[in-house]
Amino acid sequence: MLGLSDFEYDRILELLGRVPNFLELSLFSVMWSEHCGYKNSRPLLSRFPNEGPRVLQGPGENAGVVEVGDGWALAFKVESHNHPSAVEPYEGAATGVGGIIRDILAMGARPVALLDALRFGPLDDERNRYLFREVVRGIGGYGNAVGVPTVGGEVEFSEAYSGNPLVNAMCVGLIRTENLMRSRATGEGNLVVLLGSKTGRDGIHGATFASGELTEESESRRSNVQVGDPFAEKMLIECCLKLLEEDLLVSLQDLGAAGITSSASEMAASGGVGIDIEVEKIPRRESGMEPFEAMISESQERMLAVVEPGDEEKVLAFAQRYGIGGTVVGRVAGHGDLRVIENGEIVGSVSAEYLADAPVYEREIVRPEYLAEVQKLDLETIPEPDDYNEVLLKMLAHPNLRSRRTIFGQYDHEVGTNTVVRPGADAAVMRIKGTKRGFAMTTDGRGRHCYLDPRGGGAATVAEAYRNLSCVGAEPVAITNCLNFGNPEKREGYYQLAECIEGMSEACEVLGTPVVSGNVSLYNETARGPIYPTPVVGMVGVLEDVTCHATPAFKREGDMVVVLTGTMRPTGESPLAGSEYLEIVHGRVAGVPPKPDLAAEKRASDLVRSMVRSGLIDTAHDLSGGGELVALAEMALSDGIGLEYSVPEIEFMSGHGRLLENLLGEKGAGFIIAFPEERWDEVQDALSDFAYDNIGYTGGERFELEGLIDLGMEELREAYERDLFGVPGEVLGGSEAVG
Amino acid sequence: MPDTAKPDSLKIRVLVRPKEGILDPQGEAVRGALPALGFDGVKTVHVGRLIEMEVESADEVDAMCRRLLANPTVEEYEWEVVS
Amino acid sequence: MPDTAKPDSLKIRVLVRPKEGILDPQGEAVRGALPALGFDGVKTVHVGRLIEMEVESADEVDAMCRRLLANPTVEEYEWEVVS
Amino acid sequence: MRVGVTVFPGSNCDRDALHAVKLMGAEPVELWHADADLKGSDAVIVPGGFSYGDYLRPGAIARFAKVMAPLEEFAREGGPVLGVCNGFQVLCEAHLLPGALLQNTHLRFACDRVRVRVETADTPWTAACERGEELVLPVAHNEGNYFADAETLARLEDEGRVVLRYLENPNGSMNDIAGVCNEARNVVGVMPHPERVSDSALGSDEGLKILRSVLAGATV
Ligand SMILES: Nc1ncnc2c1ncn2[C@@H]1O[C@H](COP(=O)(O)OP(=O)(O)O)[C@@H](O)[C@H]1O
Ligand SMILES: [Mg+2]
Repeated sequence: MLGLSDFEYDRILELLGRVPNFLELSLFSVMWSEHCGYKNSRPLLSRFPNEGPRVLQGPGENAGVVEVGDGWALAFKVESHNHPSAVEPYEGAATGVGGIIRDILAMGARPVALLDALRFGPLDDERNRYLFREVVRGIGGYGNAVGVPTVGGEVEFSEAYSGNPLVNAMCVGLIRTENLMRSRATGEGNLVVLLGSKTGRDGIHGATFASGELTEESESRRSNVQVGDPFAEKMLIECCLKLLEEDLLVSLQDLGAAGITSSASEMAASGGVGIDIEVEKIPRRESGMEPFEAMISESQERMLAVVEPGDEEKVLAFAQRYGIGGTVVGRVAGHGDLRVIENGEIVGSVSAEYLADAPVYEREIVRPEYLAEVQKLDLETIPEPDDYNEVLLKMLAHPNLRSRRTIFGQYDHEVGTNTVVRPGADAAVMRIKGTKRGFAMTTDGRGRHCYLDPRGGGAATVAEAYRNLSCVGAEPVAITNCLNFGNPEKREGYYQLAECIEGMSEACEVLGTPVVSGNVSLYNETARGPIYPTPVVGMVGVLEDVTCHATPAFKREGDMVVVLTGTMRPTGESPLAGSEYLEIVHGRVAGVPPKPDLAAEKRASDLVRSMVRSGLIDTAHDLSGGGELVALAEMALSDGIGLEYSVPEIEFMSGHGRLLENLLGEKGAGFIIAFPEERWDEVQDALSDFAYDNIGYTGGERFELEGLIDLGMEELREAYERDLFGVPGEVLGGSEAVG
Repeated sequence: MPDTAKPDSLKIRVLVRPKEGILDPQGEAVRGALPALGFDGVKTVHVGRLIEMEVESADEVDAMCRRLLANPTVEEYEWEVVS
Repeated sequence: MPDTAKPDSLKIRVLVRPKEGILDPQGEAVRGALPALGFDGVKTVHVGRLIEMEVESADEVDAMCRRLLANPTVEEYEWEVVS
Repeated sequence: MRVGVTVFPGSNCDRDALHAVKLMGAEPVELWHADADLKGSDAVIVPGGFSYGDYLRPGAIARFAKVMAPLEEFAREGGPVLGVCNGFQVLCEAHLLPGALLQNTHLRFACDRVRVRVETADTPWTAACERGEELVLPVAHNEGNYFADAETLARLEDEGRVVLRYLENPNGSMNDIAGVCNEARNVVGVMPHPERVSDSALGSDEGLKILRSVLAGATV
């Protein structure tokens, strides 16, 4: 009933010692959903390390917070909006952006950057194209209007996401450390003020919806659809920041999944107090709404604030100035309950603690059978390609590797005038006005890798984010994450979740990047089966001097190009296993990708970062999808400067280093750097005993790898810059609109 | 009706509007702004889309509305032959 | 008409469309997309705006259209009382 | 010199413009939409963003805001006014500039850097540029496709009132127009964002050429 199991219902009876009424049951239903209650993931999440010298706020609040220096801190978090986006992609994505912005705002921070991590089924399917196009439009439509730049993200296409796209949005906010806000409600008699838009019936039971598998029936549950209003959000942001500046708020909380119910009960539970909500005072958009509907509606663009009696006039006056709603809807009470009062009569009352304390399911971790099957890979069946020109062009044109310009070109990535490194690099870099400092951020996910080897993939995801930040010269500080998985009640789903978390945790420990916030999205399954297990990592880092940064683009003709070859550890695993090459050229997803050597990852990243920070190099890129060959092409394509590259002898030799494996394998811990030749001595000193191949020079109109590849830059560009959305299409609305 | 009088095309008008209960931010914002602009006495505003087409036959108009012109998840539509 | 029968609000429908000769990329895109969906025989498509309001009196509707709801440089409008 | 920056509900480049005004060496003044007061500004920037959510049409609602009355007065009296992006749209809607900005022909939001040519130095906002000079400026808009009827367009060209022209047209605008001025030449609207390239810390300060032009005018 209402998504609660018999066991859960019995537990409620036991806790209350009586039969709950429908309203009370609704409160439990939303709060004990996976989305709000983390029933399946909580025991696993406790594995994540979450302490570090710069951590000001770890998990448990609306967002994690880390210290940057000079009195500044960053609040950041990533969240999923997968299910809503599968049903209504434009609004699903838009409201996902709106929701994560409010999480950051609730910390008292000004939202200053957005990133989007997206996954769809292959683009040869019309529905997938539609979802992709509309999700990107939705993110742009909301982010652009609300005035927060979208500075980065990622996108991947695989059959595993057909019908179940992943739409994860991350927001980063800036705040003075002394102004940090928490959501804890305190002070009996304080007033609870609802700010923002009116409440409608939208998103009733959205949290329970997000906690089940996608079925035809759920796709027709249209009443779940919420529509975003970025204009209202913009005014809500400015109003809340003003109220904080005027010191008028005791605490602040966003209204997300489960609406007022979750905001109020969480505020109450963490403050150890109760809250009375006078439900008839909640401003409605629709008539005839029942108290339970008003309590659990997920109408967007609303925040809940606690203010001291006497301040409410001022607060409401500011709300009016900013053109948003503001209504006193309740007060903080001493009784510890979330109490719903309608016209003076108590219509529901439940201990806030009970609501916050969803039952926890621990399951057995059993290795699923599919792994042995997919991990089989006979390299003998993968011959050396006849024509590397063709292979490279094919790979660059593939949607998984192609330029993302047609995506981020639809996002305003500069509003706010803080964006130092724009999308297209390994990580975005922003400055903090009035200081020398900056910060960098990236999102990364490796679904295929996690599918083939959940633990290794989890670790590799964190390592990749770490490399990306190091490339731009940032010191990685902490991560947020969104765990996108299938059904945890099934053996496979639970194993993948547990193992990915283990791998991520190991990497976070070695790399020194604790987990400070996150979100879980389970039940990502369709009739075709589960998605790839896809933990998405959002990592932030700090630059002490923002002018010392690097990007992948070749910057001058005649620069020397050096490949840091990462681990040459003879692990026996082929770097072709699970690679883009294997999938794009051979249509295979198989093998065990090399387990990340975390110590080596750290050493290589730290080395590159120190060279960037000292100003020795301004060009750096890590090896990831498509390996060395694709990385080199990306560097040349960034600013249109060609390359003459002689494939080192060693790469022709056999042993571990088949040519193919070296050029297209995905080994991890690898980087490519470029610098003016006169710095070679200095660079050599810095590299000291680090393994590298010194391989070529930038310049000219061609991309040449001696004896292997000879392509004009135009040809490369034509493949790489192809529009991901095909022919620009109509944008009216219908679900079959083609792109 | 003799063949010669048969119009070789029909003019169709489609009206698409936000479904009942679905938030209409445009309409809300316009209504909210009106008094300050000096327009009083407007109680509700809804903003939708108008699509006008010339078609050879009206047979497929409804399917077009459903599949392309309106987004049935959040919008409703009506259409008529205007000439 | 006795006072009691006076409706306390009028429903107004405003149609706004691109002026003749003004580029209508949305309309063009829709027309271009139709054949791929199997809809043939659509000759022209134009996309405009539909505004529906409840007002106390219709006196100011034309002024609102002229000054706010349509941009006379590129759009034309028509309006009617629907009930 | 005091340079006012209007703030409408939904403006989102207002803070950037205020910051750029500081960098150009003038005193920034915030002009709240609901106050019919330019607070002694010597020049006014109408910044970019999504005033009133761009609902209905970009700029359609903002033009009725209270601050617009004194702004129109100021413009009629020859005061320098610069509309950037949404500000350009607002000025067109307010009939302070001719024409209209339609949706980009490719129907997508366009955020990019584009090359533009300064077509006239004879406005308070291009006085510090050379005619024919090329600048690389950011654009970020969904409705930047400039339209004017044939007659208006011919007049704009004849009278040298096309202020900036795209060398690579990002939105389908007529005659590659990126910016125009009014007949008296004191009101200028441009789609590209000079305030976003006003700080060398972000890699370019080419936009300052445009913003600083107005300082030169003030000393005359
Ligand atoms: N969905 C997206 N939204 C915004 N920017 C994106 C998106 N996808 C990719 N990008 C940008 O394109 C660049 C390349 O992305 P990606 O190939 O994922 O980088 P990496 O391999 O270094 O993680 C990055 O700067 C990234 O931020
Ligand atoms: Mg990278």
